[in-house]
Amino acid sequence: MSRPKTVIIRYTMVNRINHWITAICFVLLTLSGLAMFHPLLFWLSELFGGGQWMRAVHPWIGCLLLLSYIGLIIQFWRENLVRRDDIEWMKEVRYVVVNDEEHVPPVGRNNAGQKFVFWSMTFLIPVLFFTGLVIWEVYFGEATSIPVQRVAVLIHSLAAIAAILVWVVHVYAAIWVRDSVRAMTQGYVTPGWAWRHHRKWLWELASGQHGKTSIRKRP
Amino acid sequence: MALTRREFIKFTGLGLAASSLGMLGFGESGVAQAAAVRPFKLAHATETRNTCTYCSVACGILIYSMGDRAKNALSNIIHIEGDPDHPVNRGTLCPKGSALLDIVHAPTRLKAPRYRKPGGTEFEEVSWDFALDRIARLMKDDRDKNFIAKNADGTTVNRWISTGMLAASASSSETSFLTWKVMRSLGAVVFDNQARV
Amino acid sequence: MSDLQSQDYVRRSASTMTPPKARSYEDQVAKLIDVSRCIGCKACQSACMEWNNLRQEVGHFEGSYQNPNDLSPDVWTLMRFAEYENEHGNLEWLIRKDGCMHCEDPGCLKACPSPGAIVQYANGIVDFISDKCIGCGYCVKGCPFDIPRISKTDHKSYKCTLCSDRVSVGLEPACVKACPTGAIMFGAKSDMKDWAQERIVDLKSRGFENAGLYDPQAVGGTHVMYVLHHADKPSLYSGLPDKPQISPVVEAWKGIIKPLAVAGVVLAALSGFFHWITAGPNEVTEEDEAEGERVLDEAEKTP
Amino acid sequence: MTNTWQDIKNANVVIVMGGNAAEAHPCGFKWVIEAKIENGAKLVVVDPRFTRTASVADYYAPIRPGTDIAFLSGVIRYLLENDKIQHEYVRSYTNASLIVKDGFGFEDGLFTGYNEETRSYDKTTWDYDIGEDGFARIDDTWQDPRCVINLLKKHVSRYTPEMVSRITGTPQDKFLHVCELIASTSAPDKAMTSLFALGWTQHSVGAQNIRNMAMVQLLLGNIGVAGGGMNALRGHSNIQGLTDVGLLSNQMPGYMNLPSDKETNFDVYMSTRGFKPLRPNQISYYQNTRKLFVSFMKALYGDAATQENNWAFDWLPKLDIPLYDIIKAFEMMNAGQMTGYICQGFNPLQAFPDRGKIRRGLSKLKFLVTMDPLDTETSRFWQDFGPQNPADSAKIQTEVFQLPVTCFAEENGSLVNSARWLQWHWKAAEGPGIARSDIWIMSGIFHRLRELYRKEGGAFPDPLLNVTWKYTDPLSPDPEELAKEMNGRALADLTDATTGAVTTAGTLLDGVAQLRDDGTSAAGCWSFAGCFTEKRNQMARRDATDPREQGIAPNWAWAWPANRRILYNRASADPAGKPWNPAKPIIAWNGTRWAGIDVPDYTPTLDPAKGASPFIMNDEGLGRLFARKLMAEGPFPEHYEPMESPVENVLHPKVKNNPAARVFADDRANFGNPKNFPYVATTYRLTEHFHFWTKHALINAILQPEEFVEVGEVLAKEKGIEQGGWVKVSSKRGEVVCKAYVTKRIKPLMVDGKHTHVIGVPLHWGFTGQARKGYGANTLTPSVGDANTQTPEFKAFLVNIEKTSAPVPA
Repeated sequence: MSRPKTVIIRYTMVNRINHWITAICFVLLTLSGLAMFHPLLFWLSELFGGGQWMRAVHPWIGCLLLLSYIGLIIQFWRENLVRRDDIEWMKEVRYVVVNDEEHVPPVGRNNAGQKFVFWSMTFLIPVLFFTGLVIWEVYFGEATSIPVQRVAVLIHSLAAIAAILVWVVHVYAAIWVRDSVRAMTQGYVTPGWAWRHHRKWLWELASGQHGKTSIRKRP
Repeated sequence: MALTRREFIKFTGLGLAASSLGMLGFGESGVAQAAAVRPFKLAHATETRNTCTYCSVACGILIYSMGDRAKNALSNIIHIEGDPDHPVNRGTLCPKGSALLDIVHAPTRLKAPRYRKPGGTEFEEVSWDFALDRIARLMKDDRDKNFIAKNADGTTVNRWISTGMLAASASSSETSFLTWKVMRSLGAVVFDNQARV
Repeated sequence: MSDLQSQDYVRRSASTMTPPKARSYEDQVAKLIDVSRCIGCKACQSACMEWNNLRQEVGHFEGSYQNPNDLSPDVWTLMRFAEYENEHGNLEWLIRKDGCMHCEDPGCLKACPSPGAIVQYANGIVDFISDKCIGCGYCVKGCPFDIPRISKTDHKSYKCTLCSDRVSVGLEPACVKACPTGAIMFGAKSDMKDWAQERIVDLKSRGFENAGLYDPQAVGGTHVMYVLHHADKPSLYSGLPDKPQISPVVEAWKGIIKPLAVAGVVLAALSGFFHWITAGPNEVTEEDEAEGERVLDEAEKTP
Repeated sequence: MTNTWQDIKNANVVIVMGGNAAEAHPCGFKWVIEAKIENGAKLVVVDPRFTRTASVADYYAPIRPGTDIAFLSGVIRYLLENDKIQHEYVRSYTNASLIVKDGFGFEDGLFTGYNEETRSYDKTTWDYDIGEDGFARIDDTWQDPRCVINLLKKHVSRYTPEMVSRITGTPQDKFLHVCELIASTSAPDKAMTSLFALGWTQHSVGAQNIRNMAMVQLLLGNIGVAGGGMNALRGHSNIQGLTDVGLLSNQMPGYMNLPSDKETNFDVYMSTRGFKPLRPNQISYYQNTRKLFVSFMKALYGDAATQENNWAFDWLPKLDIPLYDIIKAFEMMNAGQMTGYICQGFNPLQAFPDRGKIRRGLSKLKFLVTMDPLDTETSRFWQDFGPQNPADSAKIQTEVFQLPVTCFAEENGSLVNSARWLQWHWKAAEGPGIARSDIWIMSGIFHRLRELYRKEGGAFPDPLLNVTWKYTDPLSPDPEELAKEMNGRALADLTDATTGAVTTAGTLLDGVAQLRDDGTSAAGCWSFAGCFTEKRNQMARRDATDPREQGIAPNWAWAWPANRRILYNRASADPAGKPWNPAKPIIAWNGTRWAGIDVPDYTPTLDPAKGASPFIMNDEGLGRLFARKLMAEGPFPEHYEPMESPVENVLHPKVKNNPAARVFADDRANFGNPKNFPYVATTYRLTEHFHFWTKHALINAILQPEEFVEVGEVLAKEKGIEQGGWVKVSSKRGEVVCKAYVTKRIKPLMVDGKHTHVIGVPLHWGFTGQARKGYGANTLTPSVGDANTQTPEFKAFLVNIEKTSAPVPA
C-alpha cells in the first residue's frame, strides 16, 4: 500500500490526551475492580501494591475517570447525537460485521456502534461514580444505611460489568478496524480510511463543513 | 451427652477447660491455628493469686505479670482475670474486677510524695523524709498542745481530738491493725473508716 | 497464614475452593447468651476490652446505660438496653449482649473479596485475619446483624473473634469467663442447645410462654445463640433481627452474578477473537485510498 | 453476712430490699441466679427504682425512699395476722415469750422515757421483767399481754396494708403479693435470704431498717439456716476487716468498746460487760470479755500491761460522747476545733454529705495528709477546678501532703470479705515510682513521733513509748508478723482444763478458747484467733472442697469466728437437734456431739436437752424481737420520715422524724422543705463503677463516662426535660448540672393521695481521673446520720430539678 499523500486529523491532541487518561483510569479500575469482584482475579491487587492500596486508590481513580470522561462528553457529545442514518446503519449491521461496508449506508463521523459506546459510558460512568461514593467506606461508610449500600454495591458491580463489556467491544473494534488505533494515538486517518468507514464524514470534510484545517497535505 | 443440671453447671463452669474444649477442633492442629490467631499472651507470664480490691465479695483473681521474677526482670502486670477455683466467684469478675488492670496502671496513680504549701496553687514533689518528718512534727505539736489527759471531773481520759484519721477500706487487716496501734497509742479518737459510705 | 493446614478451615473468604473438612468428627463450639440471667453489668464488655487490649475514647452520656453508644473497631461487644412495657403493663428491662453471632453461613465471609481475610474454623468460629483485610467494607454489607466495623485508623475490619486466641489454647472466651451470673456460657454447640432447652422450660414455668432459643436457621444457625424470654419477638431486644438472613441483594451479588459476569466478559473477548480469525481485520484497500484522495481532490478543485 | 455468698443458692425466696445486689455485687449475685435455677427460688425486689436486680426479678414492687420500716412492719403484721410464723422456732429461739417491764410503752410516736432536750431516751423501762431468781420472766403460752410477741402485735397493728400503701406508695396488691412470697418461707424447711446494703443503712433510721427485717427473719425461722440469714453485702474489700479490727472512733479489735468517761476505772468498765445469763443454762459468750480484753492489752502493751496497772487500762483513750464519727469530725473542723486530718485511702470530699461543708472544713485545717494510690479529689480540695470544685487556693492555708501508696497487687496481706472470710493475697509487682505501703508510711510516722517524744518529751508519751513494736524491721513490719500478732500467742505454758493439752509459751494460739484473763495470753484481735496457727497461715488455704456442695467450702481461707461459715447455725436444727430442713442440714446432734458441715456456733458437746438456746452471744440466748436498750430510738422499729421528706408522718404528725437522731444546728438549718424542693432524691452506685475509684480506670470510664441523673418519664414531660438533655438538680445545700436519663424505670408513687416523684442520683463522678468531670452527688445530700451509727442519710432527701444548658467550663 502506497503512502497516502493526504491525512485527515480525526482527533486533536486534547482529544487524545483526554481519551488516554480516561482509558488508563478505566483499565486500572477494571483491574482493581475485578480483583475485588472475583477471587480468581484477586492476584491483580498485587499490581497496586496489595489489597489495601488497591482498595484505597480505586475510588480516587474513579473520581479521576469521571472528571476525565466529562471532558470527553464535552468534546464529543455533539457528534454522537443519534440521527436517522444511525438507524439505517443498524439495519445493515450484519454487513459491517463481515467487513462488507459497501452494503452499508454511508456513515458520518461516528457510526451507531461508536455512539452506543459513547452513550453507554456516559450513562454507566456516573452510575458507577455515585454508587461508588455510597460504598466508599472511608468517607461515606456511615452516610447511608447498610441496605442502601447493599443495593449500591450490586448496581456498581452490574454497571461495571456492563461497562467492561462495552469496553471490550470498543477495544476490539479499534483493533478490528485497522488504523483506528492510529487515529487515537497519532491523531490522523487516511482519506481511504475515512472513505471506507465514514464516507459521509469524508464528504462533509470535502465540502468544507468542518473547515479545512483538518486536512493536511504531507510534505 | 446427657447431663443433669447440676452436673452441667459444674461441667461448664469448672471442668470446662479440661473436658469440653479438648474435643472442640483445636486438638493437634492447635499449633497451626495459633499461627493464624493472635498469639496467646499469657504463655509464660507469672501468675499470682490475689483478691479483688473493690467490693466485699472478695473475688479471687489471678494476676499475670511479665517477667519470671528473675533478678534482672522487673515484673509488670499485664493481665488480671478471675480465679476459677475461688468458691464465690468461680473465675467470674464484674465490670470493675475485669478492668483491674486499668486501675493498677491508671495514669493518675501517684508515684512520689507531693506537698502543697499553705496558700499554694500547685503540688511540688518532695522526698519521703521531708514529708514524714514534717507530718510527725505537725502531729506532735498539735498533740502536745491539745492532748486531754484528764476531763473536768478529773478522770484520766487520755484523748486527742484535734487531729483525726480516716482509715482505708481496701488496705489489709494487717495494715489496719498497725494503724490502730499507732493512732490509739497517741490517744486519737477522731478515728473512723469507710464502713458507712 | 500460608502454613495453616486447610482442614482447620471450613470456610475461607474469596476462595473458589472450599477447604475440605479433613476430620470427620469435630465438635462445634457455641456461646449461649441467656438473656433472662443477664443483669447488664457489662463485665463482658470490660473483660473483652481488657483481654483484647481495646480502649475506645471516653464518650458521653447519651440517654441510656448503653455505653459506648455503639459497636466500633474498639468495641467488639456491647450491652444494649431496652425498656419494654409488656401487655400487662409491667416493665421489663430487656438487656442484650450484642456482638458477632459467628454464623454457620457467615454473610461477611460470603461478601469478603480478599482471600483468607475471613475464615471459619472447624469449630465454627468466624475470624477476621486482619493481615489480609483490605478495608473495603464488604463484610459490613454482608452481615445480617450489623456487626463488623471498619477502623478509621488502619482501615481494617474488626469484630469479636470469640477469643480465638483463648479458645485455641483450651480456654473459654474472656466474656464467658467474666460473666458474673453465668448468662454467657460456652461449650459444645450441642451441649449449649440442650442447656438452653432446660432454661426455656424454667422460663416457661415462670410465665414466659414464648421463651425460646435464637439460633436462626436462615444463616445456618449461629455459634452465638440467645435464650430469649420473648423468642417470638426478637426485635424487642434492641432490634435483634426477627428473621436474619444474608440479604438477597448480597446473595445475588456474591452468588450468580459473579460467574455470569466473568463468563460474560470472557465470552465477549472470545467473540472478538473468533470474529478476528473468521472475518479478519477490516482493512483499508488501495481502492479506498484512491477514492478518498479523489474525494478530497475534487473538493479542492471546486471553489 | 450471717451466711456465705454461695449459701444464697439454698434459698427459696431471695428478697433484695435496701440494696441492689446485681449491680453492687455482681459476682455474689450469681448465687441468687443459682438459687433461681437450682432451687426454683423466687427473687423479690423492693426498690424505688427498677434496677438491674429488678430486671431479673420474679417480682418487683416500688417503694418510696425512706419508708422501709412501714413496709416491713406491715409484713410483720401480715405474718402475725395470717399466722405465717414458724411457731416452734419463735417460741424456742426468740424472746417472743419474755415479759417486758411494766412502764414500757409507746404513744404518739415516742417510746417511754424520751427527753426532748437531749433528743435521747432514758431506756430504763426498755427491758425484761426480771424475776427474783435473776432471770427474765417468761410466758410460754403468750397469754400475758406484756410478753414480747403481744407487744409486737400491738405495735405493728397500725401498719395495715392501706396504711403501708399510704406511706410507702407501694400499691396494695403489690405489697400483699410480696407478703405472700415472704410468708411462704415460714415452713420449717423453707428459707428466705435477705440481701441488703447501703439502701438500708444510709437512712436516719438505718439500723432499725435492718432490725426490722431481722425480726421478720426470726419470725419465719430463717436465721441460722441454709439459704437464710441477714446478709449485709458490705461495700469495700476490707471494710469488714477494718470494722473487725476496730478502726472506728469507739471500737477496739473484736467489737470491744473503748471506755467512756463514765467508766472511770477498769472495774467499772468490766462491770457493765459481765453479761450474766438472763435465762437458765444459757452460754452468754460475753461472760468471757475479761479474757478477750486482757489478752488484747497484753498484745498491745506487752510487759507494760500488768495486773497492777489494770493491764494499762488508763492508757486507752476514753470517750466523752458516743462517737467521733465523720459527720462529727467535719462539724468540729468547721468550728475550727481540728488541726490535722489523715485520710488513708478515703476520699471524704466525694464520699461525705454536704460537699460544701466538707470543703469548708478541710480549708480550716492546718494540715491534711492523704495516703492513696490515686490522685483523689480530697487531696486537691484547695485547687480550682471550675464549677465542679470552685476554690480560691491563695486563701486556703492548709498544708497538704499527698502520699503515694501501693495497691492490692503490690503487697501481701489479708482482707475480710462480707462473709467474714480472711483471705490472704500475694504481691505480684512493685508499686509505681517511689510509692510505699501504708504499713511503711504509718511505721515511718510512728517511728519519727516516738523519736521526737524520746528526745523532747511531751504530752503523756507512755502509751506511745510502750506499745509493742517487736518487728524484724521496725520501719517496715512484715504483714505476716502483724497477722500473727492479731492471732495471738501463749505467753506462758497454757493447759487446757478439759483435755489437758499444753500450749507452750511463745507458740501461736489455735483459737479463742486458749485466751486467759491473767495475762498469760496475748491476742491483737480475739475474733481472728486461729487465723494464723503454728500449722500454717490458715488464711492462705485454697482448698475449694465443698461438702454436699452446700456452699460452705470450710477449707478455703479462714472465717471468723473459729472458721465458722454460718452464724447462729445451731438454729438450723430444732430444739432436739434435728435439722429443720433435712435436705440442707448444717449441723445436727448425733447423740454425743454436734456434727455437720460447719463449725457449730455452740458448745460442740453440749446436749440440746440441757436447754441452752442458739443465740449464744446474747445473754438470754434468744433472738431479739424486742431489742431491749440496744437501739437509740426504741426496742421496736417505728416509721419515721426521712429528715427531708415531702409528706407529714401520717402515723404521728407531731413526731415526724427520728426523735433520737443527732442533728447539728448548722445542718438542720440546711434542710430543705418540700415547697422549694418537691422531689425525693436517692443516691446510688452503678455497676460499672466502684465509688470514686474506677473513674481513674479507663475501661470503667468508657463504660459510664459522664454524670447523669435518672428522671421518670412523667416528671420529665412535666418539666420539659429531654432524653440526654442537661438539667440542674438542686437541694438546699448545692446544685449539680448534668445530663438527664429519662426512663420508664421510675414511676411516680401515690403517697398519701399525692403523686410523688423520685429522682435517682448516681454518685461516681468527680474532678480527677479518666471519666468526664462531675459535681458529685454529695453536693446535694444532707448532713445527718442514723441515730445509732451516724451513717449519713444519702438515700432519701429533697431536691428540685430544672431543664438547663451545659455548664460553662472553667
